[in-house]
Amino acid sequence: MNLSAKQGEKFAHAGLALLLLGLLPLALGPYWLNLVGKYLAFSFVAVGIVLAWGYCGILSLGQGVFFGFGGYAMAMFLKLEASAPELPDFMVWSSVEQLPFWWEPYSSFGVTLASIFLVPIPVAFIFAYAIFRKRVSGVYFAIVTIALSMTLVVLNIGQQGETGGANGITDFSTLLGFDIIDDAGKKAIYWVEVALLLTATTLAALLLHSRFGKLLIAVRDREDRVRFSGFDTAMIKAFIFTVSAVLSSVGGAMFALQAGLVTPSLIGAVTSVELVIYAAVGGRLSVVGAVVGALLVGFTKSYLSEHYPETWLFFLGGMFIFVVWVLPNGLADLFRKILRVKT
Amino acid sequence: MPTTSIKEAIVTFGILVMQLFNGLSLFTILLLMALGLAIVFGLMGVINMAHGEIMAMGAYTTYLTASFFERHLPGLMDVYLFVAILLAFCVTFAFGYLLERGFIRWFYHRPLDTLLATWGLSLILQQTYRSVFGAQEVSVPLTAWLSGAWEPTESIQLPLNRIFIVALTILVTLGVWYILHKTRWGLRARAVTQNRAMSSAVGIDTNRVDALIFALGSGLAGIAGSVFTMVGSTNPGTGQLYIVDSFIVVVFGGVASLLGTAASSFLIAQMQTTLEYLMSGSMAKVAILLLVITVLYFRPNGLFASKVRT
Amino acid sequence: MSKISRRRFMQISGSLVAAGAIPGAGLLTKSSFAAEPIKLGLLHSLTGTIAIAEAALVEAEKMAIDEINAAGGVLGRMIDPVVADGASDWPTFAEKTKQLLQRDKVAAIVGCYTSASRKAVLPVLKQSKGLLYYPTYYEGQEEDKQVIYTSQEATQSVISAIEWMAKQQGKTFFLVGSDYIYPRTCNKIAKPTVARLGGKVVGEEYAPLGHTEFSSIINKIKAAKPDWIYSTVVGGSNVAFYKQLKAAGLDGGKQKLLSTVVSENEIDGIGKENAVGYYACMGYFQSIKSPENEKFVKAIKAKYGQDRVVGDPMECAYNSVYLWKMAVEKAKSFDVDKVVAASSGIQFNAPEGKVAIHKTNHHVSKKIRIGRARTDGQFDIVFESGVIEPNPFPKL
Amino acid sequence: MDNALVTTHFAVASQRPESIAASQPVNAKSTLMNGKILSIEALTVSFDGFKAVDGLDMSIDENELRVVIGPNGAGKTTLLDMICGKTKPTSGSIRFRGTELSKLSDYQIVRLGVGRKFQTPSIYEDLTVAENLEISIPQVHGVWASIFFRRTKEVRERIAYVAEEIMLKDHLRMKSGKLSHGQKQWLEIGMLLMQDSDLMLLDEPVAGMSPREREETAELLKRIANGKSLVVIEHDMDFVRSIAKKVTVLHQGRLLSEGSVEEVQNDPRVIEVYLGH
Repeated sequence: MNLSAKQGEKFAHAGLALLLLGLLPLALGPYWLNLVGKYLAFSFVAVGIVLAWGYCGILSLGQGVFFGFGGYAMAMFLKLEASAPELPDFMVWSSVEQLPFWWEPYSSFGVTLASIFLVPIPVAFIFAYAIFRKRVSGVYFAIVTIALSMTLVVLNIGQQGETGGANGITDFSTLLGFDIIDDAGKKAIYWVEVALLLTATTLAALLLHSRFGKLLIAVRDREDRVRFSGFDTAMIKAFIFTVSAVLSSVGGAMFALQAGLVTPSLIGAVTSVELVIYAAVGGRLSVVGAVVGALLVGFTKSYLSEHYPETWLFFLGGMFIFVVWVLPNGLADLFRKILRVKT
Repeated sequence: MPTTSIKEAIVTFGILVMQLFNGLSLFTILLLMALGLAIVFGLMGVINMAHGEIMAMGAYTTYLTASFFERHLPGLMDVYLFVAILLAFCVTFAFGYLLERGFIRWFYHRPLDTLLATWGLSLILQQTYRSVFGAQEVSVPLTAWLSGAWEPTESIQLPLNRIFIVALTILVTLGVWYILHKTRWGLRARAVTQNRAMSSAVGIDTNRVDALIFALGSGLAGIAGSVFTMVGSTNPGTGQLYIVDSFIVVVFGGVASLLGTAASSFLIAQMQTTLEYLMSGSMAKVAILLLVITVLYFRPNGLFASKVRT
Repeated sequence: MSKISRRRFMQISGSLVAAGAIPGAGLLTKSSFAAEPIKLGLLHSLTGTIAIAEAALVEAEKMAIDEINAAGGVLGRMIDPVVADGASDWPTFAEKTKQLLQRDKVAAIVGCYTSASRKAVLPVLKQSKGLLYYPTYYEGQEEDKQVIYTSQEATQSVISAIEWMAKQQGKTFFLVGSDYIYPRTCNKIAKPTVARLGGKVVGEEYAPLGHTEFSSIINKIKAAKPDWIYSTVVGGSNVAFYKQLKAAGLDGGKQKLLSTVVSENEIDGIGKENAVGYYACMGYFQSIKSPENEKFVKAIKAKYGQDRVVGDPMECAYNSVYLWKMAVEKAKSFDVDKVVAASSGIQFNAPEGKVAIHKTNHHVSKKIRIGRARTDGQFDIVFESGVIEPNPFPKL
Repeated sequence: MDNALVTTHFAVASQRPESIAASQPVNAKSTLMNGKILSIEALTVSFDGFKAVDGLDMSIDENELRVVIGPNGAGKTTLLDMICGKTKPTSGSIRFRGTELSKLSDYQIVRLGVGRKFQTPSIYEDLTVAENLEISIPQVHGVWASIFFRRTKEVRERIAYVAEEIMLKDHLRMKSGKLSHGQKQWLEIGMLLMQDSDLMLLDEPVAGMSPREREETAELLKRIANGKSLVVIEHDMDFVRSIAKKVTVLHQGRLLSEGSVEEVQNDPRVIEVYLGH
């Protein structure tokens, strides 16, 4: 099979849709499908990392901040629903007697949804634009984002009464009255998640094919040149960073629904680095690859730790090294080679 | 009651002195921790996420040395630490050399890939420690003459092991400075890191220099790991505790600047000890992280990056 | 658990009982393959930061299983342990619980160490009708119908400890802990207890989890000059804290310190010489003199090496397996509801002495002991309480 | 001639953003600046105390092609860096048609009509030649405008025209990383042409080129210079002679000499600097 790059990409998108809409739901039982749902939550972030890192060269090790934001927003709503009309249980233990003001909006599902999509926009944009204007880039940007995520983790754990502390927020079972723990509920969430994810991958692909997509590559490879073509590259970088932040936030919200809990570790540096690895394994230049990478790493982790609970880290570490060493552009590259897609 | 107020003043003065010493001590701990990274990352630009695990390797080497002395040379327990530090350096130096030759060098043109590959390596090393030494902590005995405190006055106690760390760090830092700036090898090393092609053209074996720089950085991590067994814990995850802090220190100071690393260690250490005394540990940590973010915002290349033509 | 969720829980468990009749019938047909082993899940962090404390529990649990199997198993069936790694990550704990319950179909799970991991597991237990034996001392504030808490909850140890400390000379206390829920809850219980006994809290400090620099906190302690330090510092921080205390001249000979989290296993990491003279408050110490304990310690050493030490959580993990076995035998069924119902009031002659599951609240009544660390890393038991009833929801 | 024709044909390119157009009405150009497109006064920059450019005064006329020469370290590249905003001057002023540049960001300076070509070819190697040129189209600098940008007939024609001009017509669909060194230099010049800059700053445009490529480049620059101002840094004196009317010599950050090629070559100070040590 000889395919042009464009055909190859269409093929990949169609394959992904087939996999998520047909193969997996048919082939997998509720246990594995729920796990797939959890991995897919990470794949939103991975798609964002492909856009920001793969195409624009921005390595953020703080994607967990937005992932955590989306996750906590959703979990706060679910927790309020689960404990209404009383206060969430962890507040009661910590002698918090009144709902903190910043919890108030999350008693409304509409506001919760809106905040998951909208709050990251100004936050990510202002943060990133300010930083990129100062030409903070590369590893310095990575360190700033890591410092930011560490700050939030420490704050979160310290404010146990208002955030759930190290325990995170757990124990919720209904969304607007629908049971989200039983198999039917999980399946419904799965469909919503897949719909959102396919929308995201399609939009991402369209974005990359636009002139803006070429600009991203241009900024990644020669930021100076782009500025000397009259572009405000800080704006371009902040924009794509914001897109990836929104994707992360949506992924976090889906994670809260799929996993049934959120914890401070989701915000932390380790999660963020792992998310970058998901994207790298799948292929940092392939939107579809990122999703497949997230699925594959997630599956590998679950499978290996189930069968080799004492030694699975050897395999996981080995896999990362292997992929980076042999397939610098991830599994997507392997597929391109197999399908003989011209690059 | 004038006597009690004088007594209290003495106590307060004592606390003040001890706090200042704490700052100094933490400064040297951070510096020792970051020194290896400053070389590997600062000079070579290699982001080695397994650096913390190399420190753990130094710590476990110390543990093994201590066990050996306890069992076979109990009479020499007083000097085991020196042997352990030396061994830790040698082991991690050799490991670093092999690692560079067999692994790191394949990634020079892809710096961010190094980050991912060494992350994988760090997982493997952690699991290796867990499989070999068990998941639990191991305890490294403290040499008798280093336990206890020096008490210049009744209200001032300065821990001997910390004084030892301060002295050792100064020695190591001066040593590194001497090697890099006063020896022929150091000149070559700096030449290679600044202009590889040119250095190669004038007959420097750049591959060998790379390997030795990386090995030196790893060896310093080994020394740090060995020394930290005196104040901290040794377990398979020990390295993870240090790695992010080390990166923050190095980047905050300005990559490729030993002076910057020293200055940033000093600043962070003073802030941390002062703030921890004034507020809760968590809030102190938050304040320091925010300071790092702010400084990097205003000085995007770190505190000590000089203005150069680009 | 708030009132509402408990009420809702009753509804759910009611429906579960109704549904339980059908699987019960299935079980009868299954029991015709009497020789088929029964699976027991062992869920702990074998990797990640908490593995330091948690990995040893699996060993004690496996040993209990081997003993039971050697004695003929449970209801004539061998126990087949299924080990799962929670990887110190709470969502992973939830995932692995699902795996154990839904795929491996284990009869019960012994597992979790941190409260956070237990909290993560609870909804899955509810959904898949699982049963968890939780073998770690913890802060209380919980009473889940599908969990049996086999170690002391905070009031059992903290109140005993503070009362004992207050009886020794001096009544000023400095509270130090890691910054998370267990230390904060313990201190919440400790403070009114100190006040009730006429003592005074002269300082309260929390270090971030994993912190290794305690010099500033130690200076604060020096400035406050407390009679007692009450420590709930956990994990690797503990090692740093003890070492730095000693280096600063506040060793066990000069400063009185009591911890409710440092067992013999922790001292192994801290170093014997750094812990000498400090106190710990636990349900179990390896140095307890009783035939049951001698047999237990001997068995552990025979199985895992003469160097191994046994701490409170290991013993509670070991007890958990037996408590489950006894409940199953009493219920004559592996069915979760029946096992839970049968658990009430069960007594086990544990290495620490008799432990009994409370009639209603799923915790155990047991004795609490205070030990002082010796040079060999063992504890001299200086105090032994009477049997203390568990009280997970104390009125403070 | 060709150039003017295409510019009108390519309607978008001739419109500057309103705000900028308002600040410098076309008819005011010559009166304000006395026919100068760029005037530099007392320009100084120092790096850690070292003065790379030191009190420099110079000016460029409309439609002038100026060559700047000087030994290594004379401050040539730094001068271009300051004009285009890459380096901020320590003191002094740079005025482009009356607008002070030293306070503006690099991309704002570009939008005013100043284009820069770097010493080593600075192109997007992962993109095709056509995409390289397309990105350089002026006036479409916003994020949203880029996302919804359509490749119209005019755009395609403009790209084709520039590609022809820089002798890369047959390579439009090639990844630009695969071009030869000389072709990369041309592509970068082509990108400036797409930008439609009025003042083009070219740093060693023929470095690494074969003699034949140099000749072609000289022709190219002469064609471009028609209706634009160029500042070219160059070492190759043959090449300088083939294009330059007026030459500026810098030495140690200062203006050493200025005039025609012959005048400069006969200036004893210049001879001293080039041969003296």
